[in-house]
Amino acid sequence: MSNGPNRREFLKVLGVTGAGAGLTGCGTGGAERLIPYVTPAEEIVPGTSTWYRTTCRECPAGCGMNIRTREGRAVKAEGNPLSPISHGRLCARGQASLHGLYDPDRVPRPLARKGEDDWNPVSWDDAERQLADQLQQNRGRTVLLSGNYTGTMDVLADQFAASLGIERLSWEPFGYEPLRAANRMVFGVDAVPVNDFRNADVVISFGADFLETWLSPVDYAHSWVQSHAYSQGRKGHMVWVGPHQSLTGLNADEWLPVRPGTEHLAALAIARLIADAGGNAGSAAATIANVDVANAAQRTGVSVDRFRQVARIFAANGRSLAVGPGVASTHAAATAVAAAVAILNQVAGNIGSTVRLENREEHAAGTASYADMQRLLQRMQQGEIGALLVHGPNPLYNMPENDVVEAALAAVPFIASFSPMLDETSSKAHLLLPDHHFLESWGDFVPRTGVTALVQPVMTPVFQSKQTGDVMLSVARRLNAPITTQANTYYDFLRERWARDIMPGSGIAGGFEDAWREALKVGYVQSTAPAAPATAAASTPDSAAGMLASMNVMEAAFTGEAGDDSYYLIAYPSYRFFDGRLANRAWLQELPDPISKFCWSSWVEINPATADRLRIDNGHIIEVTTSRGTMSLPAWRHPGTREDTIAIQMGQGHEGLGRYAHDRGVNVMRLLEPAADPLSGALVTAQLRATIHNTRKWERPIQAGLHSDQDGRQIARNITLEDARHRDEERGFALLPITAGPQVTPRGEHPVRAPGDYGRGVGVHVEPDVHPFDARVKNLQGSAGWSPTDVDASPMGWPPPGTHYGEYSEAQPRWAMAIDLERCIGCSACTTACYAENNIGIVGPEQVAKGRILHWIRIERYFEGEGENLETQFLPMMCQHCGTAPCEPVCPVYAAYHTPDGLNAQVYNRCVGTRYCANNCPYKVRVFNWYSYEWPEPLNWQLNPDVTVREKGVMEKCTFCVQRIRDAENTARLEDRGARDGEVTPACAQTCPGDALVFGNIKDPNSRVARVAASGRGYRVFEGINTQSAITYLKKVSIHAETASAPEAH
Amino acid sequence: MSAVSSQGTLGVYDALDSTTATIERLRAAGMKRITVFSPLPSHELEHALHAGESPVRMFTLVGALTGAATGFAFPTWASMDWPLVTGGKPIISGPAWVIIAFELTILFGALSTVAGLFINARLPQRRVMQVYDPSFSSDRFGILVMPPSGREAEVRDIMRDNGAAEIREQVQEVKVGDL
Amino acid sequence: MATVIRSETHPDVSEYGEVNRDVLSLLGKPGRSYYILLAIVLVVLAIGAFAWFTQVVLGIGMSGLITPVSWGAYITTFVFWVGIAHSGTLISAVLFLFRARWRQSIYRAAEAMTVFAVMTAGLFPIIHLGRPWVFYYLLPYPSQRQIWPNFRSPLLWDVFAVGTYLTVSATFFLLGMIPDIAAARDGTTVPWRKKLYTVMSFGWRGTANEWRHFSKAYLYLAALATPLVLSVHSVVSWDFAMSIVPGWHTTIFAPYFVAGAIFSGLAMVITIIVPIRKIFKLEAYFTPRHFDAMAKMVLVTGMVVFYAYLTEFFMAWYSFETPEREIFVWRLTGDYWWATWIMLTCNGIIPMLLWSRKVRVSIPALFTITIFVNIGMWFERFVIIVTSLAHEYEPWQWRNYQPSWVEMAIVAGSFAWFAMWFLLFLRVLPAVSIAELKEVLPAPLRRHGRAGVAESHGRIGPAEGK
Amino acid sequence: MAKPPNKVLLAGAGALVLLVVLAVGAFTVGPFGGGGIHQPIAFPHDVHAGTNQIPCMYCHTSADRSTAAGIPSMQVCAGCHIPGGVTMIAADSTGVKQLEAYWREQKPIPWVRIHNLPDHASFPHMRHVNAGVECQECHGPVETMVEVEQFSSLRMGWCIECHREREVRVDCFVCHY
Repeated sequence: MSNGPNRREFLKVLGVTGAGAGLTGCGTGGAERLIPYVTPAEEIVPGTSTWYRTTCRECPAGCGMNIRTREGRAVKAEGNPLSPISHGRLCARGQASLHGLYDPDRVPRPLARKGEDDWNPVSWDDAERQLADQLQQNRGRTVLLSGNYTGTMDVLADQFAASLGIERLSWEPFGYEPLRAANRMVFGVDAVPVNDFRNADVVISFGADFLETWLSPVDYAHSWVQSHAYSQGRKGHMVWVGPHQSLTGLNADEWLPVRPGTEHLAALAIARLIADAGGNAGSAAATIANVDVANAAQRTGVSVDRFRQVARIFAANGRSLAVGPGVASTHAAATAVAAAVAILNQVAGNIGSTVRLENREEHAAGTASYADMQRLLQRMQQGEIGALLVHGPNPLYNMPENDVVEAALAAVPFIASFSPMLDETSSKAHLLLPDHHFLESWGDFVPRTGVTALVQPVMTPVFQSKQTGDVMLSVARRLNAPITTQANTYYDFLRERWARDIMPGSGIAGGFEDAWREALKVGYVQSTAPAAPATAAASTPDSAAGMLASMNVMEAAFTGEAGDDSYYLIAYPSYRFFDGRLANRAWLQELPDPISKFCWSSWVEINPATADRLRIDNGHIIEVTTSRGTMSLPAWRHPGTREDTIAIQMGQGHEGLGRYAHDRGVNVMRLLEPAADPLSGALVTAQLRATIHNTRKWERPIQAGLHSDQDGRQIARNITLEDARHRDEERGFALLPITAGPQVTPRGEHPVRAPGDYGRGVGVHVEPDVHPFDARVKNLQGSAGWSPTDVDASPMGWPPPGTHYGEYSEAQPRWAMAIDLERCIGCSACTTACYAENNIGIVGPEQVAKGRILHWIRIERYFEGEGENLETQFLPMMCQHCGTAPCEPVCPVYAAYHTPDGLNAQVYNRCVGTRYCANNCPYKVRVFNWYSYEWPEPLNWQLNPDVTVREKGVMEKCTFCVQRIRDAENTARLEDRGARDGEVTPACAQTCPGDALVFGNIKDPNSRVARVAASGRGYRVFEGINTQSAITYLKKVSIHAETASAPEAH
Repeated sequence: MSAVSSQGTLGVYDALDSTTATIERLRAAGMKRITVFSPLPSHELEHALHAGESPVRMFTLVGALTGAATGFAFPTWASMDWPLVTGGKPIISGPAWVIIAFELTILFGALSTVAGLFINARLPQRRVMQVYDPSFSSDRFGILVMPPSGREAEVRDIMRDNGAAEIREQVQEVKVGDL
Repeated sequence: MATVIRSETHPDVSEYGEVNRDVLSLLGKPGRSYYILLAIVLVVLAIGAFAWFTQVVLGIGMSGLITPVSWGAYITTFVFWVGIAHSGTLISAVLFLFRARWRQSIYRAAEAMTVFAVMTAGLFPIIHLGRPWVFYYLLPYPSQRQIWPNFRSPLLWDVFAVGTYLTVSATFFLLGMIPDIAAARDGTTVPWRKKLYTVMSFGWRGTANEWRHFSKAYLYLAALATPLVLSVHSVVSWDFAMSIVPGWHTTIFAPYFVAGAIFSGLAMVITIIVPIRKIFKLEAYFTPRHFDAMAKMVLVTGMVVFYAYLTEFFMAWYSFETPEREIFVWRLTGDYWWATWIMLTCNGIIPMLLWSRKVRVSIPALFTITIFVNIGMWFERFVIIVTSLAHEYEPWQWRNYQPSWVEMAIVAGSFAWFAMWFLLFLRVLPAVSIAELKEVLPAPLRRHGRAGVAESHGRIGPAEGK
Repeated sequence: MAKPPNKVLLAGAGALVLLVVLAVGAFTVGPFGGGGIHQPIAFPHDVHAGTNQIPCMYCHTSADRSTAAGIPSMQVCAGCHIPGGVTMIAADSTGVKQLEAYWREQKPIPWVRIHNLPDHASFPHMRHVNAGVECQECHGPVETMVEVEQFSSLRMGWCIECHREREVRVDCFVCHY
């Protein structure tokens, strides 16, 4: 019995094109079989894409998704432009969801334990019978431990549990308990606040990494960029308060590096200063009155002046927002931080405007806290639990004190796991009932009150898995449980509930069926009645009153030796792996971490000054010791960490899960004490001081981008707000539009928003001028070896005079891109999107460490300054498609050449692999296939059939997604028209949450890219080499920028 | 009756000056078809034989010029045949062609020089003449004359008088087997 | 036999026949040590071949090459061998044109070195390809695809330059050897040698007519080979100089590389001739005078090279280009400082010893110095190639390179490949030019004495100065 | 005047030429996969497209709107031959019987690909069909073929020839990406 994927089943739907085009050979090796459909699905045309709408379930945010399928295979995930959560964008995790679908380490079928690490395949019938037997025996002693069920699954689980005497517990490792607890205390509402970043000009984050993992990162990133990025002469402001900068912190304009455990003091100090200036403290007046700003300054380590500055900006603006704490800043006083944030928002008048308190269903009261989990473990250990059903959580990995968790699991006689992966917890189970991946499932999800999103299968299941909802129904039927539904499948149950609760008597003419179809097409429904905003409660509970009264003196304790070699240990969530559940996604392992740029491993972040003192360089193996033990991991010098603090990311160090996750790095949870915040029950992640010891051993760091210093080469540039404004005014259109752009327009029957609703600016096209100094320098450089430019240096200037020959004519478009560094948050979703779109090989840790990573687009992350003046610049770097590309003329075989439409082409089948082009590329964006990289079955099912798979010895690089250009041209041709602006969007630009990348034909002065590129902030990297690149970068507007009386020159 | 006989006289010499002296005398005596064997190139011998300028140089010149022309024409044609722009440079990138042209000048020039040598020196020879003596490639010189019939004695005398170490008569110019 | 006239360059050789005897005696049955040496060479070659096989099958990733440094030991060794090749042509062609007297005994060995070095060098562009099985895409041949190579690429110039160089130097080598092979043919009785020499001598008889055309053809080939030798290494240098890589993009590269090539090539000639002279007892043919002359040229070219180094640093400073400046500072002080200092020491400082005549005529000293020069010149190319690529424009992509075992095995194998050909050459073909040596010996004359010499001195006379 | 060249030389030169020819030939000869390939069902194109004049796009439906022309689903076959589950039209022929067997088992017919374009070349059928290129120009007189064979070489030179003739783009990146 094979445990592999359903190859044969799959072939039935494969249709006519081969899976994954390859470069090897000319197809002479054996006859290829063509497998036609027996009965074709109506909407599938071989060779064209079919799109399905669904909802991402990789983290609890619930982004709307479009899934592109080809011949029945899902090949690409994109954001659903209609979704209020994803805005058509996805993060890297969402992009990598396909790797969850095709994960080669998925549990392929139900398995029953035979022995240690030994499993018997069983039929679904057998498996369900065994489960039913156990439930029958353990009535009243069974617990269903699930992740965050919302919507219909919650309803079903309730029925299932109630009818069979099962106790339910929903637990998310990132449960944000302090937020709920604090709102309960301050406002009397048990809710996670809904934050409106789009309307917040000033944001203070007290450790909430809202651009990475916090609540709804894609929504927040998209919205925050809208309000924060420079546009039309104004720009938002963001302050990061905390000892360690995660990706969100690196994006802040200002950093208040407070001592760990004192975030609430900073918040209260700011609140006090605002209140003193006339802010309305409301119910918190008493608390605020106690705050001693000078004392807070002393204890946080931040000057009163800084507080005063921040308070002035925060209050004066009127549209501000404070958020926090995040998972990493959950210390013993975390509830106080959340309360202080709530008070700060109240004082600044944000409640009801940028902060709304609604019951967010996904973090509803039913969600268990870490303390609840601890209690469950106790009961398990005491033998009170006869059967444990686990669907989602992985406590053995995500909870500290794993020996206790393991003992508790061992004490349960029967554990059934619905996990599709053999993770740490499910490997202790007795019965594995693998759930479908969400892309194979039916379901719904409530990402926020008022929005119910639909999950629909986009392809036939890859393995012999079964949806857990179906299993529940089936088991309930077997046991004749008194459930109140007629449905036999979860699909029926879902529709039943939608017909009853979500769209009762839906107003659409066709009744429910039409409404249902419409909902599937849109991807979600919005409830008509908005949730009633919560109001502050008149009275506060006693425990809260005590906390509120004492919080101004509260300070989170950190246990562990204090001393010279002892540091605050920060454990922070991973952008890539979330809480660790996504660690087996090869794309995410290979993705350089947005902060450290490490891949495939863990690292410990140490401030460079501290590192210097301890003579630690990047890659030195450091032993980190806490009261729970010692771990060895490579060091990385992170200037965004306080000198007395070290930080380790969560999510790695798996003992199970699969080949990509297994034994990579360390699980920082193992270093933590099982401490719960007494007020909220949250796991306290910031609790310990750790000692570090430099072993002096050095290993080549598995890192992309070893140098974080631009070395004065002005690659990622910045500009002051005044200069940016001035330059735009000079150009005669101060109101240069760069707003939320058009989404990619997936063809097919699904309706999408019409493009063209963006350009509200003045469509004046102005040639970007060359600064006189630049011109002079260019001429000077001519005498030092460079050719002075004598042709049109703008990106529109292709082809240059002298090359007009054959197809090279002015009539051709020039594809180009504009990248607004103001809008790039460094999240690297583009990189993963590019991997998914372009069949980029995954090279593995050894090769990454050598420097052979194949990413076509990388995010460079440069640091400048230090401490409070630290400035981080992110810069997406990919092939610049230079008009006078240095890589092209050096290729002896024309494998690199310039297409008539202005693309820098790389023809794989012509490439002989001299690698001269890579040497001659100043941007170093060409990557080489040092080996043939292969995708284990069934990961290869994901390969984009429109893109050649490269073999060893071939150079490759960004193509501007030429397959999409050709596709658009083909389609346009069918409709007898030219390609429209916005019709071609490369994968990177499509997914960018900040809309930093704009693509189009720059020769069309009305195209969006032409207008954006004409910005006064525009520049091109290494312009002095006269590459005439097609990518215009827009400078980041920074408070750290120098006023440019002296113009910058390369 | 002045037909040149097919039988010749071969004089073998140890010294260069006796060889040249013999040649001068033979020429003075109106002998044609003098074949001289020598272990090294020698101006003295050439001088004595009154040999003209070797035509090999024309081969070299023509070859080199052909190479230069090809070096410009071929890249131009090939680039126009399928015009592809690289690095924004003109399709006919003249300066780059110079290098190709230079190398082809040398290549064609050298190859046609070799051809010139082979054609003019009648090489390669599959077989060697019967008269050939292995010592000609070491330290001895040889003079083969095809005297008009009746003058064999005259030739012999000249050779002997000028210090021939050895004189072989009635040798055939025919070629026999490998050496 | 009153006076014995002696050649100034080869005072211990007096007769034509002696030359034949001495030189052809090299072609006798080799001793055991020869076979041991050949066996060692073949083993190393086999290891190199295996390494290459691994690389072809698994991918060029078997080398230590990485993304910013995508050229490394292979191209270094390629340039090294092309450089080595140069002195052979220089000695045979350029010195021929300049009528340098001392070249006759060494030029054959130097020429052989040229041919074998180019044969070795020519392998590396193919070895370093990502897809060596499609190397023929680089050749301008008509194919059904109707596409031609890109004549703007310095790599294509390389194809032309190295291809021409191999053809012309091999032609020059084989053509110049025809009379000597005829002599070998006449002197051997071993059947396979007889057969081989008969074929390779093209039926040469040494008639005055053959000599006449031969001399001219040889002269014109020499005249063609001389600019060729300059062009080849210029073209090789343009592989770098035509790029925009800081540390590569500089106008002095062509002359600098040519000087370096001659420098390293001459050093290699000395390195090779010293043991040959010893083993084959050819002291009479390779005299201290030869070594002195070659050492002087090593010194001159060495100083040109060292001057070029200094010029590079000056230009980098003067250019005011950040990347250009930094790369040169980095070379001296960065992660590859050791390579740079090996290069400077071996090529710049050690050859200064050659100012002393004592050193120049001391065979062991010369041997040691030239080995240092060989090492230094390999590192010169390594420094140019690797440091420049490791530290280019984009700091984000700075990364260091380390050769892998495959590269080291292939580089070692290339030396074995070269040595194999050279060893075979020594036993199969006349390693010293017989005919040309005779030209510098006094001609055998019937009438001895000054007068006779004066009369026939032409090119033979021993009385000429140097 | 030159003598007949030495045998060894001749043999050497011959070997060299042979080697070059083999090397070049091995990599340049295009994929010919036509001859001797038999389909699981001997589908007579001559009867369908020739005698019965069924248009190509009746079965290969997506040729004018997709990059792939499409292999007809079995439903298309069954639509004529087994309408409503009753076997009709040439019901006695071996092919239709085989079809019936496949259809009963609902198993797809594993057709063998005849026109096998290298994977690194993309060929959008719709662009060609809509530009008025007849199917036969590339696929040959399929309506007369009892068993379909590869008609064109499908080598790059063949593509280019036609593109040049019709003055359409010959830019590499149009097909290779």
